[in-house]
Amino acid sequence: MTTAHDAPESQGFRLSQLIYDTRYRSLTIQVVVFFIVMAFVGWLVDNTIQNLSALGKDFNFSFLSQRAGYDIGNAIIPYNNDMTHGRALLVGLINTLWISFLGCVAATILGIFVGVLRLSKNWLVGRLMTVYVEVFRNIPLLLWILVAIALLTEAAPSPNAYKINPTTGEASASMLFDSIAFTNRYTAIPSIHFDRSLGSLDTALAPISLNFLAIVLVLIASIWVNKRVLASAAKIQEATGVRPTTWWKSALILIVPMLALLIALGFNPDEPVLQGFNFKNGTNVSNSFVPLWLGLTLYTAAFIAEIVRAGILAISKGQTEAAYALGLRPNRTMNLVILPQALRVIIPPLISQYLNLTKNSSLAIAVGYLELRGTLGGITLNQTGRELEAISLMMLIYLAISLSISGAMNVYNNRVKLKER
Amino acid sequence: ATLDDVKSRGELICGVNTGLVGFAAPDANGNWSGFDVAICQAVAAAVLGDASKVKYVPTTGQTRFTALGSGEVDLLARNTTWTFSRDTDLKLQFTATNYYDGQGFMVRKDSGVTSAKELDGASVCIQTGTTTELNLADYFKANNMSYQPITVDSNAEGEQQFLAGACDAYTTDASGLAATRAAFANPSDYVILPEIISKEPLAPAVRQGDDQWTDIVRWTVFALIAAEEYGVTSANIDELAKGTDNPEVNRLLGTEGDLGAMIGLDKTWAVNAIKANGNYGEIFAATIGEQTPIGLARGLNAQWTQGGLMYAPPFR
Amino acid sequence: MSDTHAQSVAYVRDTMLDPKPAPASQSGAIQWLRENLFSGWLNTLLTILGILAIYGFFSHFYAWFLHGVWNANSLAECRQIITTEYGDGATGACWGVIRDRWHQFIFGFYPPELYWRPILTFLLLFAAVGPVLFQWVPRKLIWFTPIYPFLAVWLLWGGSIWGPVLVALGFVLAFVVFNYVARFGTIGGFAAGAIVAILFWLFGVSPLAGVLHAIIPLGIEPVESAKFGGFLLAITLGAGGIAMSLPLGVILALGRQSDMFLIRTFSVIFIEFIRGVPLITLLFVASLLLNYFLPPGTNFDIILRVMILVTMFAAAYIAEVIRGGLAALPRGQYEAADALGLDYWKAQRLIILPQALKISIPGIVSTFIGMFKDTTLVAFVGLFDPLKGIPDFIRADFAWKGIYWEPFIFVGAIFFILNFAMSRYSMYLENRLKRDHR
Amino acid sequence: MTEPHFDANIDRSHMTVSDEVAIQIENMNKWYGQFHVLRDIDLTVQRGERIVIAGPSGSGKSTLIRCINRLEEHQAGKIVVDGIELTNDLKNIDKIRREVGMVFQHFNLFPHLTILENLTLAPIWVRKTPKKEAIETAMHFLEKVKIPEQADKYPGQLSGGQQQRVAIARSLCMKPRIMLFDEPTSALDPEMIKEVLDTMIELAEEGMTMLCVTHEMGFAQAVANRVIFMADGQIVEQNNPHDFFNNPQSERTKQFLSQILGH
Amino acid sequence: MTEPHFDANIDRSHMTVSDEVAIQIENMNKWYGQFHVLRDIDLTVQRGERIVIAGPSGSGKSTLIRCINRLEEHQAGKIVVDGIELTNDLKNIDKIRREVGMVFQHFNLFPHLTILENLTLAPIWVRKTPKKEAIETAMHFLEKVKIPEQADKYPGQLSGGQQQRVAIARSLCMKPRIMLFDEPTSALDPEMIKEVLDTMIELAEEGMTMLCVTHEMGFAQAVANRVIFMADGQIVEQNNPHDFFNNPQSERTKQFLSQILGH
Ligand SMILES: Nc1ncnc2c1ncn2[C@@H]1O[C@H](COP(=O)(O)OP(=O)(O)OP(=O)(O)O)[C@@H](O)[C@H]1O
Ligand SMILES: Nc1ncnc2c1ncn2[C@@H]1O[C@H](COP(=O)(O)OP(=O)(O)OP(=O)(O)O)[C@@H](O)[C@H]1O
Ligand SMILES: [Mg+2]
Ligand SMILES: [Mg+2]
Repeated sequence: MTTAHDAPESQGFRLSQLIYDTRYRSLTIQVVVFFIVMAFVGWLVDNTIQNLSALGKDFNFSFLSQRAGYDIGNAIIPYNNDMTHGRALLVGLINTLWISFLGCVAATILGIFVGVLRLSKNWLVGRLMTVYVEVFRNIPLLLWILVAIALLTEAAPSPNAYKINPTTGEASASMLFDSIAFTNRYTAIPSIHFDRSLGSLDTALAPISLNFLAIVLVLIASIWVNKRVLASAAKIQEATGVRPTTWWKSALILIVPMLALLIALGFNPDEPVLQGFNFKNGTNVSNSFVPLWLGLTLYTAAFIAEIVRAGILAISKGQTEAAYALGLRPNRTMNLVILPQALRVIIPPLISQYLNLTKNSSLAIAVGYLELRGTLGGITLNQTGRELEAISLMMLIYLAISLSISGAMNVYNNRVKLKER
Repeated sequence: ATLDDVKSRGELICGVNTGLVGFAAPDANGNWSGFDVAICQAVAAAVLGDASKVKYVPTTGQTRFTALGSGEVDLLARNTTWTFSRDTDLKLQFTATNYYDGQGFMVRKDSGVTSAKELDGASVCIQTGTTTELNLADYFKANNMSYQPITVDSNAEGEQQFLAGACDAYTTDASGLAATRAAFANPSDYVILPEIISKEPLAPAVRQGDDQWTDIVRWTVFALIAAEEYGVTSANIDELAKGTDNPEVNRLLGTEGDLGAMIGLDKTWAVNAIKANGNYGEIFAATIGEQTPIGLARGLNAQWTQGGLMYAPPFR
Repeated sequence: MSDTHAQSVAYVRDTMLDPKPAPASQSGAIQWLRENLFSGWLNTLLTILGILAIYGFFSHFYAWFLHGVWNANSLAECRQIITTEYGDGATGACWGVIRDRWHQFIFGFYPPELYWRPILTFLLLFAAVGPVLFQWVPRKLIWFTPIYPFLAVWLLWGGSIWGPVLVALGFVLAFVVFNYVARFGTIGGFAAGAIVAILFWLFGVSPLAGVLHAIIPLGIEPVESAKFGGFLLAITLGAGGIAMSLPLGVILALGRQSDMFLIRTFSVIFIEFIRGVPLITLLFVASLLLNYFLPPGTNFDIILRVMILVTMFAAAYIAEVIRGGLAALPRGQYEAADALGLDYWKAQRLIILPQALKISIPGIVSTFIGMFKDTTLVAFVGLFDPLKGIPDFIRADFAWKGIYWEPFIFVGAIFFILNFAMSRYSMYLENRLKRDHR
Repeated sequence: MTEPHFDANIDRSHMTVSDEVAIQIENMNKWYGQFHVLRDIDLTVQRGERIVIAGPSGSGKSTLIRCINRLEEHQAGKIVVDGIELTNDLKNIDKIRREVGMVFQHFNLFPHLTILENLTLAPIWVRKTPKKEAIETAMHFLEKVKIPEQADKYPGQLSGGQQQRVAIARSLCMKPRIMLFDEPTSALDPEMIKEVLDTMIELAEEGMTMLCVTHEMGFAQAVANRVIFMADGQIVEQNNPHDFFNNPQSERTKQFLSQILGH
Repeated sequence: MTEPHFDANIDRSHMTVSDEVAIQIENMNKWYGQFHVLRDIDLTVQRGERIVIAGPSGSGKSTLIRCINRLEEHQAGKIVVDGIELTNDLKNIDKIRREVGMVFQHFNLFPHLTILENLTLAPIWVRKTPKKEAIETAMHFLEKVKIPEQADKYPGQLSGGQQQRVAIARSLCMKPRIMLFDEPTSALDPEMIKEVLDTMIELAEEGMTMLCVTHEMGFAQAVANRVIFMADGQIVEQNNPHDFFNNPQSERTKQFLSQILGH
């Protein structure tokens, strides 16, 4: 065998290898890029330091422990103007999470509803839902929030209007279900009241209502028992093939203990009542909250509807047909075959919509609802003049929220991924 | 230095409100006018000799100090209250108070409220990012009352909410209240309560550390005030600039000595400044005075000789 | 007929049957109604609810629309007219505000005698994107696409023509240098090209422009950014942001796909950071912090600063879109390019990117729609966007104080028309791509 | 097309055809909108009979067998399966679907369930079989289609041929008396066709009543009692396989056969 | 599988094999992660030799030929192509890729370029050929593969067979001294296989050094100097085609051949 071995066998390291040798080349490039990026970052930092010192400012977060001095209209945890900016930040953060949570829940419900109706065989309803989806998706969210607040402040009656006019004997505005009143200041809804309240537990962060705790515990317990019942039904089905009817058991288990607890606590909803100029007794949800929540919900629901529709359409007709051919009834087919598959398609984009909604909640700026951007990134920033600190802290918090949501999404995706070859 | 920047740019960049009728607001064609705007124009006239060489940068309560600190604007003429911490901690330099204001409340007449002390439990509309926010908290606390703050982002929004009845009271500087009320369809349906709960000296602000520029703005404002005191108006200034027998007026108008040179400006700097929109009194009358829809009385802002606080140090 | 006995089933049809029309119950309008609106109690209920909803909507707003007034110069005048025409208590839309101020909704404070410039720019935009987006536009026109951005900047902001020309020249210079140096190594070529261009822009452009302008004073009246507002501002920000973010997005997408750890990490950090925070915080960075990050004394106007942040924002999203496009390409394309001896950059430029970008166009259009909607947020840093900035400003006027719905409807309708058209177009593109792809 | 060769001379004596009627179709018509897909179909299938349906694309073969288990509704005529007439009565439809198994061209396995779960789903929920029993049956049929070791994998992890065999097993788990096949091999790679056809032949040998739409002529010759040729929504010709292939009568049939066996 | 039949007795006397070495592989090993794909491969290819590589799926055939133009990196041993050793040096890799053409199973034409642009792309950008010359060469090779009239179409408009011929022409435009083929016909419909194989035979007759992974045994018999059988990442047997097919030595080979030629 002839050896065609005249390639120069070079030993040792030559400089040109840095560029031409695949092993070192990428290293070279990375080192160069690293230095460029670091130099750029360094340049920014250096500029910042220079600018700060020119202005005689420094970079520190001690303002967070100073007295805030301003009030927050819709704090969920106890807050007053003697507390610190740090506390105000926390109030804002909790408000952000709270509006995002309520927005996500409502948008999901509405979105599923619209998405399913859009698929309905009813031509008219299908068209109406299409109009809804297209109109809300193609117009900026800000407009919907502004419209919502204008609607509440311009079109809703003042609390006065709910007063019964002595001459005519009726009020010019009437409450929804006799318990919800939209007014141009707030939406009055019933609040929860316990005659035999358990009191509350004081923690550093916020007092936790023991009533609430008891309700949650009972709820968890009855869900757990219900699960056991379902599991035993499944066992019986495994053994005999016939599944015992469980719905009434489930209903009993879920409802009776809760009812008992509520009666024991002396639960009664406090209907808002007009007293003097304003509604009392109930909870008055401020008009900065409702429009923001409405806008976020309506806007995001349009996107969710599309996701739901696409998810269901993505499950091929063949799956339904195969299930039918096996003798499965339509509702079983939906539960056992279509939904488990559709959910896998739906949930990832759904979660990224949740993420968008959370980020969009920063539009609270348009209605003066004080969430994270309103407290830390608004009043605190303004009163202390610490824009660098406040804004970077705010961005980091948003980033942390986003990353944890998308981390949860990745975990979920990996769990339900269809096995492929 | 700022003076050189302005000169080489040929234009003064002035930070103003996003729109507060009477103080600074663009008209239908986008031309700005108002009390604060007049100050900008006077400074531009003093420095550049041309009152129209101003670029207006609308700033919100949030962005105004950054805009000044970062050099985006040369001068902040935007009803900004002179406070200790702003002067020191925010590294601003307040030049001279051009309007003595105080925070007040406005309510609907038919609500029957006649004093701020009756506002216990009221919803109060308030602009975020202002000192009024802190004053409000302090006031209610001191009087042991509660209130529901309804935060709004701009005066326009506050108006909207108040008009719609979303809040029982609207609070901001009394001048702002008057301006707002003036813009209502039925101003007489609303009353401004007598209580003034804070001192709000409003002053144009500049960056700390540029003393020459501070002096220019400060003395331009004083020149306007002094002009009123000495009876120099836009009508008679050309006449007076030829020389009078009042040496103070002569120094002010540059016919005697050269005060301008001491702050790096022309001899005629004050003449230009006053010519732009008239003296302090003329400006006041034209933009927010009793003859305008805003209808503010001079009150504290009268000359010291009339029992007010307007008092220009001597020009010498 | 078939014999039932399996063993003797042979059967041949001698005459073929012609198709018969379907039985009457299977066709016609009644059938359609039955199937689409009343095919069950649930369906019927839904139909009734739907009709009620439509009725409720129209009965509420019909009168308001019908009583619309165009010829009025103030809200009070509007109300006056409506009351005299339709009696006390009648409500109606006051479109007079649109007639009176439409130019501010569209152009902001741009000088009216120069409106032709933004209009021309907008029309030319179609010529520029036409060859990319529409199949019937001749491909040859593509030479106009790279020229357009410079032309647009010049037309919108005006001033001496030499600035944009020289900036464009910087690109040409970079390309020439790149071509020369790339013989010795593509990366070196990039570096040299970039350095030359940056040096030229930093130190060459403004003196040269001055000199050239002195010699040949070609220019149009300058318009400062502060005069931009309304849809002009929204479209400028949206389109400018997308256009400038494209190259950055491509680089980020390639970076994220790279097998070099550091480069991938940097790209991921950038993309995830930008995508993880609300746009509004980035706008605050533009208005409050950007000046801290730049050398002391640098100062440029807020529109430009917003544009920078908007570009970064768009770039992160575009990068993800393009990454999708890159991932959709079969591995065989990379391998074939390798096997032919093309190096990484040539393969990217000639084979991979042209295909990946084409696949990404629908995604880019969608990103643009999102961006365009988001430009309304600039109201919060004091710019005159069409949705909040301009209407707030119009309401500051005594004549139009208290007018809400008409501006909302007008601005909303324009947004809807533009975005709906674009989203339909991108759906059409998507379908076409699906068909084109073998 | 590659054709696995089957021995046409295998001993078919043990494949019995009873006199009982399994499916009876009389004068059946179906339209899609205005399009007349099935025209005056008459067909009687004895229990134990194995019928192959062939015909050009679009001739209505799939539609015909989908009508038999009511995946499609017919508009005129009568279909009686296993003594039960197909009407709009949901109960009848349920009964019939339990008796009739169907295998699709694209397998249509449930991708989110393991093979075993695919196989036991319907027995448990439709036939109310105890789970243990259902699993036993499932394993039995998995062994029959020769992939018991794949029971715990997911469909996505199997090759096409394996998936189709699972699909057959899934139908068998419901213990149907009639099996319908709609081109069960046409989505498969050539190597896999044989394994599926083998499974089907085994089924045929056990005496299952089968209707099979297929173009695998080797298979038809090997197992069919009868070949039916459809065109334009009509049954154009039917005969026993030997005569059908060697002595087609109608022009359409001849043309079709020449195309299929052509190359 | 359908096999186009080639005359195994064509005159092959003018096909020459020189003594010069085109490819030399010594003791080469490759792993994918922990998986040992190629084990101790030794192979010497003379200039002008035509080698067919066969073996069961997953045996490493593709990996072997992809190592030769460094689409995959090997981890141990030595590969010398055209006198240049394949190391990490980019310049060597560039040189070798210019000398070695490759044709893929899925053609991998560039769908956004016309046929002509596909053919001239690499000559212009890699070989720096003037455009006019590149076009001339391209047309020359398009004529050779018998589709000059398609020059201005896009790949999507061509049939599979035509696309594969374009892919061959594209490689040839770089004037390579060695051609690698990775199952060039296995993604094609049977009718098109022959047209591609014809093109390859023509190439072979011109004395191109060829390594070809294929299961087309008729082709192997017609043109190969040598057939290599791989299994489990190793070269199990090699021989001239006649002896390889008629007298296989190893058990694996026999089994494989029976499967391939089997039915
Ligand atoms: N859901 C439907 N709506 C309208 N037309 C349909 C529908 N399903 C099938 N058709 C039409 O009915 C005719 C018969 O279709 P069918 O699927 O039964 O044919 P086939 O003989 O099975 O063809 P192939 O061999 O292609 O599967 C075709 O022309 C088809 O286009
Ligand atoms: N990128 C890769 N990463 C990990 N394993 C791989 C990779 N590419 C191929 N393999 C594995 O290496 C082995 C050899 O693959 P190769 O493609 O060379 O086989 P082949 O002989 O060409 O088979 P076929 O006839 O199916 O093309 C296979 O087991 C394959 O699964
Ligand atoms: Mg069919
Ligand atoms: Mg291979």
